[in-house]
Amino acid sequence: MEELLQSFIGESWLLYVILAVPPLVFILLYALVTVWTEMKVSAHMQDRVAYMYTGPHGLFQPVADILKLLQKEDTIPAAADKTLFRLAPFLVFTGTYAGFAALPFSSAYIGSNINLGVFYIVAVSSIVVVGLLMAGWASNNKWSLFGAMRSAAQVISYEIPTALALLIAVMITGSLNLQEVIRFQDGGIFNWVVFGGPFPLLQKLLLLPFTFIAFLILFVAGIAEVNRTPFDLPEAESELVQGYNTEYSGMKFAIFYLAEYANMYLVSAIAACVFLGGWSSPFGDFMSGPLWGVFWIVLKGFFFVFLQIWIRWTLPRLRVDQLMYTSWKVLTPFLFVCVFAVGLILVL
Amino acid sequence: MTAQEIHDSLKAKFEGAVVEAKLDAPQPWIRIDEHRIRDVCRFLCDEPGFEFDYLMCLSGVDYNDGNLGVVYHLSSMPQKHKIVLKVRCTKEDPHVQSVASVWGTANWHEREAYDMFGIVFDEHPDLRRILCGDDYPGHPLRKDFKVPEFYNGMKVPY
Amino acid sequence: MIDSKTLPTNYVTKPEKRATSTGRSLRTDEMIINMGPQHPSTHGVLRLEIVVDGEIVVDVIPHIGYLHRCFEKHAEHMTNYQQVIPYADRMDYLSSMSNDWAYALTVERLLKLEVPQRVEYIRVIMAELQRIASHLIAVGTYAIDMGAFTPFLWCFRDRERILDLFEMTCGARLLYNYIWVGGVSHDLPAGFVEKAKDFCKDFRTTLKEVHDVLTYNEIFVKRTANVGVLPKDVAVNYSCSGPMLRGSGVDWDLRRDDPYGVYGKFEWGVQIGKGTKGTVGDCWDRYMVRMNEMEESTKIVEQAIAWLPEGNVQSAIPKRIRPEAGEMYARTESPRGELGFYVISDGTASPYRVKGRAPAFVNLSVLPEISKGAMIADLVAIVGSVDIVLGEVDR
Amino acid sequence: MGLLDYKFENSNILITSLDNLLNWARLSSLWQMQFGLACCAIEMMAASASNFDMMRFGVIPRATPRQCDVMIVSGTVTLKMASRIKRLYDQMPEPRYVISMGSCSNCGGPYWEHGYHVLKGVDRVIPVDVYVPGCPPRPEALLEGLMKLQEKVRKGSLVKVSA
Repeated sequence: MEELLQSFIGESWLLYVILAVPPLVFILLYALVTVWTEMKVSAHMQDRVAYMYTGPHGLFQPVADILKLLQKEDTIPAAADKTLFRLAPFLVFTGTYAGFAALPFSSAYIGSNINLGVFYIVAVSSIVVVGLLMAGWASNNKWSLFGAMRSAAQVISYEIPTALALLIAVMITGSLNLQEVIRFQDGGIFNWVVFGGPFPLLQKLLLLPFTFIAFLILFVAGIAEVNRTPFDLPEAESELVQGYNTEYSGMKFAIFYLAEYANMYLVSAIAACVFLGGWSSPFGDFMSGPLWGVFWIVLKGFFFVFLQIWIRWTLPRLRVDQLMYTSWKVLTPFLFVCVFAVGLILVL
Repeated sequence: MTAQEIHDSLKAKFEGAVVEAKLDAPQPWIRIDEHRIRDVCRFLCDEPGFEFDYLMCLSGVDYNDGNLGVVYHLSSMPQKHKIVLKVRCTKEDPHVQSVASVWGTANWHEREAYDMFGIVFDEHPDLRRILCGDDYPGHPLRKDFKVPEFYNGMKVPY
Repeated sequence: MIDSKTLPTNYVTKPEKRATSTGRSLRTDEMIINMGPQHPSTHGVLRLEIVVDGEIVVDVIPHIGYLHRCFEKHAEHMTNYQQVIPYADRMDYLSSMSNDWAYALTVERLLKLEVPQRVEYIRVIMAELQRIASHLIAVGTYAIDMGAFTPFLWCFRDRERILDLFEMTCGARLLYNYIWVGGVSHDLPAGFVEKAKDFCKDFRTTLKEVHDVLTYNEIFVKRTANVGVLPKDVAVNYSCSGPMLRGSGVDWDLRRDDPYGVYGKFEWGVQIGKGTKGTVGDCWDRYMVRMNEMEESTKIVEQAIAWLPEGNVQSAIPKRIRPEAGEMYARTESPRGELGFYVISDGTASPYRVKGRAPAFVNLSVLPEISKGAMIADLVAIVGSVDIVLGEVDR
Repeated sequence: MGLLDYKFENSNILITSLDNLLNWARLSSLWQMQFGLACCAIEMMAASASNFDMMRFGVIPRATPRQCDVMIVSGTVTLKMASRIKRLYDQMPEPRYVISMGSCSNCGGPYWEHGYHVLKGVDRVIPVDVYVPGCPPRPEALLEGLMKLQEKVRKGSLVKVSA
């Protein structure tokens, strides 16, 4: 797509603007769909129906929510640090949106096809932490501060298992470029890294337990990174009111909300890319191509978003020390073993 | 143990502390000197045979004759017997010994009695108002209590 | 929410009255946070002044009275003993039937009145159904405190069936004014017995569902076991009662140990905490006692329905009761624990003094004892496991 | 009151359709403050639980006043609580609405006469849009009150109303 556009408008800033738009459009559309889906899915788990009166089955509810939030007064607490308070939501969203830049949507479209794609995403998503800390501190509210401290500790702790799990996929595929990683897994469901990658059968079988564990851990750490139940401590409603966004109203809050949902998709899509073949079709050449690629990656991404929703409405919440325990004493050691074993198998 | 036995032992043990008693009432009660109530309670709580380990209720009462009172309903889990203790104090000098050191639960009950009746419990660990605001005028459950017209700028009567 | 700095100084406890953390080489300051009166996990308008050292709770000072509705003053001003019952209803609004019964029982004892057998059975059925309804809310809101939303809605769904039963009996969903001094206001309507039987049958499925999704959930166990341990002696010293006391392993239930009504005739067991997942007296034990009690209550309801005698539902008493001068303290086992009323009569038609001994008030007073050294998340778990109803705490 | 409310001098087709759209958004997304006071709070919870499911109308409980549109004062307001309610109301961003649920918050309810510590009606401290009578009101009654509020929101306008 980049080459195609380049042939039309040449090497100008307009090219990059146009390239940057699709993820933003996608995030907005996706957030509308997911907000509605989340409420409906949770409602049906709880013997309810949820939204009913805005359009058929409340389909336009997210639109109404956004329009309403647009009209809300934009309050800034008198004692808040006003600059940081204003900046924080945008920083959080920027961190998430920047992550989308290196996320392939199809074999033909990726925001920026950089060589260090995986590394870049891991690095850039840490900006979110700065935003959250900023939000918590600037609000001048004790609950917000608690939420911010918790989220900083949490996101940083879970970055390590995430990175290690990604490392396993990188070791197997031999590239940090997400397009390369996906191409490596092309050719059907059994070539996916989660099933051991396109290796001879024996090596596949040896790799399989480790890649599978790594995939599960990546998914769990992903949930933790986006602060959702059972890891939703930073905004634990029953403990910290709303955590870091307690003092935010109107559109600023909406941006936090949007970033959270975008993050959900980001972690799901990364897991899909590195372990489940990204945009490649599970049936080999059947239903494959640039447009089918979009379909597959979105489908895979949504499947994990759905799983996150399912988990959220089922499980209780962990405590802060248990959260740290899970990361440092369970997930990380497991992954070290996996990394070692995968390396050994690949060398042999 | 019957109320009569409890009454007799208290009389023997604490000379002059038992002021009055009504042992033939449906729930027999013994009136104790308000300045010796803690020792009596400590004795009733710890002494084998009595073991009144459970303070069911502690209520303040305004007798409307210039006297306030505190009523202690005690029961014993191991012995399964009950007794009611009472103390009285005047409205001018409403001082009663605190029993919060004997039963932990008395702490809040006494704070409530202080809040509602203005009975001051001596040596209470933390005697503050509990239900009404700290700046609420008067003690509402006294029979001569008049509802304030305004409280913090809010009109109180309907 | 409300910053302590902007409130009058007397709203915050003086430093010398608070416990402090000691033995730190690095000098750190403690932070005072107000939890409530508007906070999602305070179950109403409780305000907790928390002194925290990081996430560790150093001290908790409960501030109550935000729902002080002057029950005792109203009771003194009523022109009739029966008129107090609606106010007793509103004391513990989650278990109005039990409150009505406790008050009616006190006045009946003051009058030395025996009520008809059918009334006794109806009261037992109502009180036990109420216990189930109340525990369902306790369990449901506890699930919310732990971050699980779904069990809460399941509990509410099944509570509605009990409310339907109450509604067909007396027309109200929440505050019933059903149990009167000397009887009950109406007889059971046609179809009540069948519907109650159906409910008892189906209810065990709900319990199993909640057990599956919550009770034995590893995260839930981790959050509640060994948290907020209330030792036996502290529980007794603080006069805790109900599931709070039984969760600490004290085998004490007023329905059996200080019998009233016709509880002696039924076959059921007192549930106590056994420390299955942690220490005896932790939050999980208290939660489990409630779950088990719901099952026992179902048994009692089934038996009471099966043996329900025919007869009158009101004893012949004058419209204006005038008990002879005297006083009475009677206690019953409400869902939250020992609910007692202390009524002084001066021989007139209105009570001279009514004091409600509210179990939640007493149970809450032990909170500072058991939550020191816990984390903020644990504090939420502990407050939830106490199962307070602020209407009753503040009266 | 929103940012644009009553800011335009003349009414025309554009403004009226924008009116309709914005009012529709407001009334179908009334986020409620998760804030219970007394008995009525239980009925409020029942109204948001499975059997009545207030979320059908787009009502989501939020824990912080900053993100709420409607405050349901559910229960007896005591003198000690009144200042807090005022503060919470002040913390809510415009446009904000208040539903007074139950007799107690309407006028003191059963505590009107001897309630020395009860505020006789929450409208003595904050403005109320809809009163729902009952002690406690059934969840259906609360839903009715909510629909009344929606009707009220629907009548809002961007056009200046001449006095």
